[in-house]
Amino acid sequence: MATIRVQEADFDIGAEFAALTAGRSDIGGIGCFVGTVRDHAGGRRIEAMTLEHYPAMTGPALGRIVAEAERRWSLLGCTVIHRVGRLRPGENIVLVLAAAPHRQAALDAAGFLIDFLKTRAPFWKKETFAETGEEAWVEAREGDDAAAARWQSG
Amino acid sequence: MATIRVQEADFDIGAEFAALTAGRSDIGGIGCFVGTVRDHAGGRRIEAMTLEHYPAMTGPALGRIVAEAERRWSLLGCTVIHRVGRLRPGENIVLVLAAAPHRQAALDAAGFLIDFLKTRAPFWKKETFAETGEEAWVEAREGDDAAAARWQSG
Amino acid sequence: MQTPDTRTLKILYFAWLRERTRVAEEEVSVPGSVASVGALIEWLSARSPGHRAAFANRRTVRCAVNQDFADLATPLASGDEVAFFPPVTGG
Amino acid sequence: MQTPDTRTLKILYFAWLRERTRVAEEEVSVPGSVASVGALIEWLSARSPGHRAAFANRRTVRCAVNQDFADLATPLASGDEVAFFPPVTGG
Repeated sequence: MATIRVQEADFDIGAEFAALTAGRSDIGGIGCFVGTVRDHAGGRRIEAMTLEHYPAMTGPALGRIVAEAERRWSLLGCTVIHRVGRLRPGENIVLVLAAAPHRQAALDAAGFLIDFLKTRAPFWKKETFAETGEEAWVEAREGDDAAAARWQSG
Repeated sequence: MATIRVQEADFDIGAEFAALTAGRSDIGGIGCFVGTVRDHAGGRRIEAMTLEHYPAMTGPALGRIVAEAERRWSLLGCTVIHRVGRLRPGENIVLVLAAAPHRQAALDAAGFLIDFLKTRAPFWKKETFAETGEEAWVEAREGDDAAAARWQSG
Repeated sequence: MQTPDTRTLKILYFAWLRERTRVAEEEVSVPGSVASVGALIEWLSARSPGHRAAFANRRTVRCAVNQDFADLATPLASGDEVAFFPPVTGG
Repeated sequence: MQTPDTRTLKILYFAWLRERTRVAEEEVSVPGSVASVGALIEWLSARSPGHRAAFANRRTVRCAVNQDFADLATPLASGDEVAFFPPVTGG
């Protein structure tokens, strides 16, 4: 009961909620996170964000992350959609949905999915700065590892 | 920058995301929770869920909850929509959205908003059971108070 | 006629408190000695068997004065809107 | 010709590792002594100045063998797909 997609096209948040919950009445709550491209980074204006991934690994890696979430919580379904390619500020990057009988499981699972996706799925971001056209690969943040590590004790 | 509504009509999740983020490129993430009517409770099948509220107090109470979230996190906007009236299993009850520059603030604020809404906003649920047509007011759960209390130390 | 020794209050009941009192809203004039939420509950309990049943288990009754959560010690002034209801269950 | 003493590996590079090696994918035959990811990094570093630059700071290089995260000690077998990349930054 998991939808996992990597795509260049944008996703339709309302349609993904509808697909996850269609015909079901056993769901008590859906936790969700949507990540979007910010227009600045480190005080510099961003022209575009380019996402690349490792196609042969991305599917299996996202599958492992979803399976781990399903092992930890009683989920009634989840959705992970990640975009790749060149995105502009304000555009959607990633959508995570987790449906569960109760709200805490839904919220926790959504948080877990995005934390693990940020540290375990093979995506890389490159920022193009507005003033100079210069490009720079985004560096991994220690805070992301710390966020993912919080779940280790769980 | 907060949208607060109490209404009988359903809400459109995609439209509410769009309204929250329209024309903005300073948002890094949106945390979201949607609560829905489950078709069973305590092993009994549910025919309907009826929500009543205290209209003169609901707006101010939700406003206080949102103001407290804005005090705790750097939010770029949030949305709280709560339905009232008679709802069927599978229908939406509540929508919470919190937009922030970074994901952890967005997710934490969404969790805070729903936890506080459940313990501080004047809504009451009555369940109608399918087999007998019997009605019963839902009792407050100690777990809800505990969930809200977690934020006291924050 | 309201004398300085009485207070006029608007009382609201929600959920099963309304079902027990059989009234959603009532206006009452209480004597000067009914100066707090706790005293008001005592006074209202004597109005009818339904009111008595509504307030029988104080631990399951919550209160708001002028749309803000209150407790037994909260003082009352003439013109206040006082609402009684069970612990909230929205969300 | 591949002898029992050599391994044929498919190597992939992503993000700035690809930009430094100037190759997205290459097939290499390594001697039998190159039996782990750590040894492979040493061997690849000698292929070109770009490869040397890509692997200069080992702490910023991550690896997957057959699409699963690996470390310096992970053993290699002929036919393996070995990918090198920076710490991931998706989400």
